[in-house]
Amino acid sequence: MYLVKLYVTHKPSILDPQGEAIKKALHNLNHNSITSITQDKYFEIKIDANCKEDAEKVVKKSCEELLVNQNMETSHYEIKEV
Amino acid sequence: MYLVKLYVTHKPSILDPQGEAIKKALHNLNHNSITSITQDKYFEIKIDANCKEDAEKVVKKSCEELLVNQNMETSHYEIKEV
Amino acid sequence: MGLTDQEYQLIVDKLIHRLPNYTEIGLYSAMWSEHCSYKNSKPILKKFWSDGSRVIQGPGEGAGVLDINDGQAVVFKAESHNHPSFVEPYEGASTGVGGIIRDIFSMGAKPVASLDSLRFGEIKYPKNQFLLNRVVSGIAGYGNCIGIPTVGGEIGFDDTYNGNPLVNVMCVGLMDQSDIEVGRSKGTGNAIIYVGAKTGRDGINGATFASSEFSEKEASDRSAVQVGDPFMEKLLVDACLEIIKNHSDILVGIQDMGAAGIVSSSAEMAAKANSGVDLDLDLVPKRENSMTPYEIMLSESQERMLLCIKKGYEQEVIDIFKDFGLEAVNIGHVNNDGQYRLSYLGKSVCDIPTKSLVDDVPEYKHPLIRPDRLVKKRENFIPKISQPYKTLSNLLSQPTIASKENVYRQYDSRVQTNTVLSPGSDAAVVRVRHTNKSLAMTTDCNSRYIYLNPYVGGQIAVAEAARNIIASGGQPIGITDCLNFGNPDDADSYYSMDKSVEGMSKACELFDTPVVGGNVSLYNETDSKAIYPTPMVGMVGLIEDNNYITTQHATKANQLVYIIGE
Amino acid sequence: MKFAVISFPGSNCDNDLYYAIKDALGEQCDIVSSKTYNLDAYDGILIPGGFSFGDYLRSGAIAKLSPIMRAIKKAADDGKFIIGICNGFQILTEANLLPGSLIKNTNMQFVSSWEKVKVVNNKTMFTNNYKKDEIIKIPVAHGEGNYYCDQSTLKQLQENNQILFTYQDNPNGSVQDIAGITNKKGNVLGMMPHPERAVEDILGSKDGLKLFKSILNHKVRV
Ligand SMILES: Nc1ncnc2c1ncn2[C@@H]1O[C@H](COP(=O)(O)OP(=O)(O)O)[C@@H](O)[C@H]1O
Repeated sequence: MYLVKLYVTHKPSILDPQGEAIKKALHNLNHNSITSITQDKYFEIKIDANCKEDAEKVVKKSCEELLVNQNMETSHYEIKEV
Repeated sequence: MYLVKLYVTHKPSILDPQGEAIKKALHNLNHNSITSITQDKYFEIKIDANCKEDAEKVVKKSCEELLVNQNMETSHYEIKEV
Repeated sequence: MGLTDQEYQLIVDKLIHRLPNYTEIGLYSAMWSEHCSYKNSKPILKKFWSDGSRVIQGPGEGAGVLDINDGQAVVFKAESHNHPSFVEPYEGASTGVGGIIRDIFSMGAKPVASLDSLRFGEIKYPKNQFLLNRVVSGIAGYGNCIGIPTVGGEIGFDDTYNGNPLVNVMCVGLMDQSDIEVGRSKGTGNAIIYVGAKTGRDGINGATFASSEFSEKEASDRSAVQVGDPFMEKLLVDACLEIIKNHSDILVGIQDMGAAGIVSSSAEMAAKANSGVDLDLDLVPKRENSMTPYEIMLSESQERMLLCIKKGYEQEVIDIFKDFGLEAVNIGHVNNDGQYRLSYLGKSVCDIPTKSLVDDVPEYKHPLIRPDRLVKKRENFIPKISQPYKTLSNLLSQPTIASKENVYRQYDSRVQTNTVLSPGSDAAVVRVRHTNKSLAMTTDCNSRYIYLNPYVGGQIAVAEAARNIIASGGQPIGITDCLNFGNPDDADSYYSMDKSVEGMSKACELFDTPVVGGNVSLYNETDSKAIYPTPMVGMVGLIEDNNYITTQHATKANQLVYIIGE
Repeated sequence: MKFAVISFPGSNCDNDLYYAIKDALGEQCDIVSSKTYNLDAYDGILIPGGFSFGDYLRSGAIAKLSPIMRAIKKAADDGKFIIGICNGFQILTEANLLPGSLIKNTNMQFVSSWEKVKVVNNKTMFTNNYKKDEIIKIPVAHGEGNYYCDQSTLKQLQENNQILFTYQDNPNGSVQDIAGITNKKGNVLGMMPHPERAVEDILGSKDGLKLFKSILNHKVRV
């Protein structure tokens, strides 16, 4: 069994209204030392594969087909056997 | 300047309809080796603080006051100077 | 960029009498694109019938305006977002909704309803399912959040849309006739105010990316996709309507930044008033560092408006916006010599006649050639039906005919609590609060009929819309349209557009429903295979007494069924 | 009686509620900005639907930090009635004025439809105008209306009769078909369906009006 930690984040040039709204709210709470905040997606995926390569293939295909919007997002992951 | 990587995740006891829906969609794409998937939030926060302790204080308060819904979510973070 | 050699020569020889710089060419090429200038479609659009006693504002402004009695008016327009929705369906569809809403409230009207008109390839292909799902969530995501009910629409599936889905949206607004606003910048010294989202590199076409100095790695990290922020737009609607209603004495003009962003809004507003503007691009709020003047001017970042405000009242307006949580900035002023001047980092980067951007665009008339397929006589097709029951149930399960509840269930159709008939009936009906009247609205087009006979097909599209309005208890009063066609250089596409417009126009005259606005989307094709010609009709009707409102459904057992007509 | 409708940036049912109270119920009503601090002038408070602060982060999360929230908490403590509808319900759970949370609908889609809703408890200030187990017709419109709470909270809700409304055909996956609950004291109501959208025949139902009338009734009786 493999555990994959997958991060899917906005490309930097994409408008992130959510991050802006959260930053403003935190500033209103007087946390002015926060200069930037982004909110993105974090997946934990368990894959029942024979080897690491197989598991990675599944992750990559899943990202392509569903989990990542190639127009707007990029991703990276860490994988380990569990 | 400190960079905080903050993970806000569902408490394990809490139903995760989103994770379920994603798992189903991935199974429909024939990725049946995926036995579980959770989607959670990942924040990157930049804090302009004098020392690590100050930055950590800001993170903890922000979580308490806004970023984490204590009923349903837990959080952990990593912090480093940048 | 997009200019032809002749166009370039025209600019050099006749309009500015020198070589344009990089920024200036960029501005011309955007403003002279079909999208902004209608240079290919203008001769056809002139054929539309736009008279009629209810017309307060015909084509030419952000949206058309019709009198609905009692000093009130209905404002409506449709717009296409086909290409962006193919590239990025959620954001493409949702920014389409955002754009058409801005057109409505910049006329001074409160948006009260939206509708859509969608075309996809056959739904059995996963790609089309994906597009449908994402487009519908995009429309829902924007409309639901901003609180404008999506009350109706239509969807069709056909293989001609496989590589080119259509996403058209229509918005309807309501206002007091005394509140009507126009997009004008006049009065030397009056201020040009920018309000709303910051300007980023959104929607600047790939060509610029290629030509600027990004490394490959950076290029894959960047994206020019426009992302909508309905929350910001909600604040904009509320704030702009507040200024229009309660501060009209200091407001000279207002317009949204649509295609070709700052340049199109500022140049059009000035050209219409025979004036010019001086803008300081250093003052434009930016999301990214080191943008070029070209990028700043052409960015299609969403949720931005441009206002012309009487000199001396800049701060007053900025404060009102601030109250609504919006950042407004004075980025320049109206001048009296008619020039369009931009400065950036203290240097002049553009100095050309404003009118040359807007009014000096060449128009192209294409030859009208009747395509072979329409010349050949064809046998009438008479279907053989041996098992009527089976044929009927097959028909009813066709995605184009089957219930669309799965789609409209995702649209908040009742917010604002005026919706009398929500999706699922013929036309949607939205009452006018505190009166006994309502508005009926519908979108329709059967593109197969238009493909087979553009003139008659155009008439049928208008007639179908009128039937839907009448069947709901309304009197049709006007239409908007979205002309979705292929490449105008292709004789078939051009001919179909010309003839279907003639057909629509003729029908409009007969129904007394003037064409008061619309939108053109050409080049809808992939691998030089064009879509069916699809001139979508968005019609509005007036129900003068709410007792006339009729639903499509049988309401009781034992009701009688009649067939009327031939 | 004087109602306050709280308007947050991004609220979009504030006018609807205002008209429901003013025109359909015929009582006094003001729309009050979420930036204000005082609600002493009002007998009760309505928190409308919409997408306060764009629903960014979590629906209702940013709204709960608004200045008005302190006044709303005070009003709740003083025993004034408070109703949160849709986004208003989400704000009240985020602010811990009501237990549980509203998470994404199980099918991940926004749902806008007429629902049949059962009045499970008609012995409250919000429901005394309904019959016990009356089925009412009332619209929903939400993407995150799936009510969720842990078992012990659910048990409390049941034992204290805090569940007022349940769906007949659960549209979002809520536990026990829950559509609306009150706090323990019974003066704070949160519900996903929109009673203000069902106050006139021309809108398709008047069943929501009885909810507001119940409040008037209650005032007359106490
Ligand atoms: N994309 C859509 N968005 C909203 N409502 C839709 C959409 N497509 C269809 N509808 C609604 O479904 C109902 C039936 O539509 P349609 O199948 O086009 O019927 P008709 O051909 O009778 O107009 C109409 O009330 C229409 O408004």
